[in-house]
Amino acid sequence: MECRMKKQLTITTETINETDLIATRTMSVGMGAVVSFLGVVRGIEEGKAISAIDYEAFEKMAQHQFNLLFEEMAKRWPIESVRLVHRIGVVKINEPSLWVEIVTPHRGEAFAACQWLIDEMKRVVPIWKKTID
Amino acid sequence: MECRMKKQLTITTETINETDLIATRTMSVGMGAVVSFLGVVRGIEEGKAISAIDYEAFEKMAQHQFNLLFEEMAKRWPIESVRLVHRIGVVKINEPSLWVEIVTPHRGEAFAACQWLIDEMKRVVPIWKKTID
Amino acid sequence: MLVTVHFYSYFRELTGCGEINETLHSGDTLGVLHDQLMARFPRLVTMRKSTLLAVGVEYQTRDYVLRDGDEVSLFPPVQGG
Amino acid sequence: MLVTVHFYSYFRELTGCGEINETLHSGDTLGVLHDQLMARFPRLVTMRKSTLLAVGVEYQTRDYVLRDGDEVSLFPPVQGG
Repeated sequence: MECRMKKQLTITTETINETDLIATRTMSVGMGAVVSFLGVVRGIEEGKAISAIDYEAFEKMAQHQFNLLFEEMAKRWPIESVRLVHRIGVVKINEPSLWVEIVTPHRGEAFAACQWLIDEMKRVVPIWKKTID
Repeated sequence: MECRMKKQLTITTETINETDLIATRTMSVGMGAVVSFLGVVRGIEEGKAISAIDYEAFEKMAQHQFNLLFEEMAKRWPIESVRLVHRIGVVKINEPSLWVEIVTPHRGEAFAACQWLIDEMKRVVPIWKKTID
Repeated sequence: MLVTVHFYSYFRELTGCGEINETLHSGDTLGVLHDQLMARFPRLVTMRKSTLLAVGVEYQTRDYVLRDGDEVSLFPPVQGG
Repeated sequence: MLVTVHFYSYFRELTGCGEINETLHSGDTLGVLHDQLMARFPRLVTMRKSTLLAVGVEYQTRDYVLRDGDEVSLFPPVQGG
């Protein structure tokens, strides 16, 4: 299963386009579950109104660390596809900064893998936020 | 929070169109997380190849039971919006039968609520499957 | 008194019908009705423990007291999704 | 020997620079380098316990032995998403 897992990572300054991402999804006949997460910049951080978040990445290391997480996921769950888009640079409030999609045979593993990936990302992937008033 | 939760339930024989559903999403400035689930008919059920699943609903009761679940969700989590589409009738393999979307301030509650809703649906909402060879 | 009984999914196949009217005594419970239906449709007996009972759009237990005109539904475990 | 040190995010603000070269003795560890940097940039001391250390694209601990030409990165806890 591991070597066949489709991994697609995009770290980009461009807007995240969910419609395009959905249009390019492929799913084989044994797959029954797609879990997606969209993280959106909120207008309030720590009780204070903001206008945007500026995301900074140590990009080469971020890509490497994401790939290590993907490899670990392939060992833990029967995932057919993991796709992740992280926006960097200035992201205005109400705009998405993160999109994750997991395709698996059953829903339990898709939910588990999606949550694990986001939790681990926030632990090891070198991306930082700076709020803009 | 409870009375303001947006609830949208669709039980339909029509194809589920994710793109349209995404285009009609609304999200206020305090919301940071969108978790979506798509359940797709697999080509194999209990080890045997199938061509479709025929979904039957006791529709009036299904709507009522879904609404009871939505009310319970509004009490448990700070959800801004829950939308659910369940297809009934014949759904071919590789086509979606269920789409669920939860919008909340933070991701933890969106994942928890989405999984809870699907688990509870499979316990109390009168919809049944019949595989078609 | 008279109640209407609806069978869904596999139960419609077991009984061979989707809907019947059933005569009961005043004060009879859902359990009495269920027993009466299993006597009439013996194939329901194998599903006895997995039978879900509803009156109108609410689940009810076997001790629920029925009233004239109630719409009762019997069905196997649900499996949406 | 010479290593290159990169500061990211808040650490770039604390030190006022994104990249410096640092001279070390052969066999010096990442911990020695970190101490040397805290001596040069005292504002790093407050973040001592929350400092993440990497060589190239891998996390390393303070006992990691550096080599000439290593690309070292120091940064605060990450917070993507």
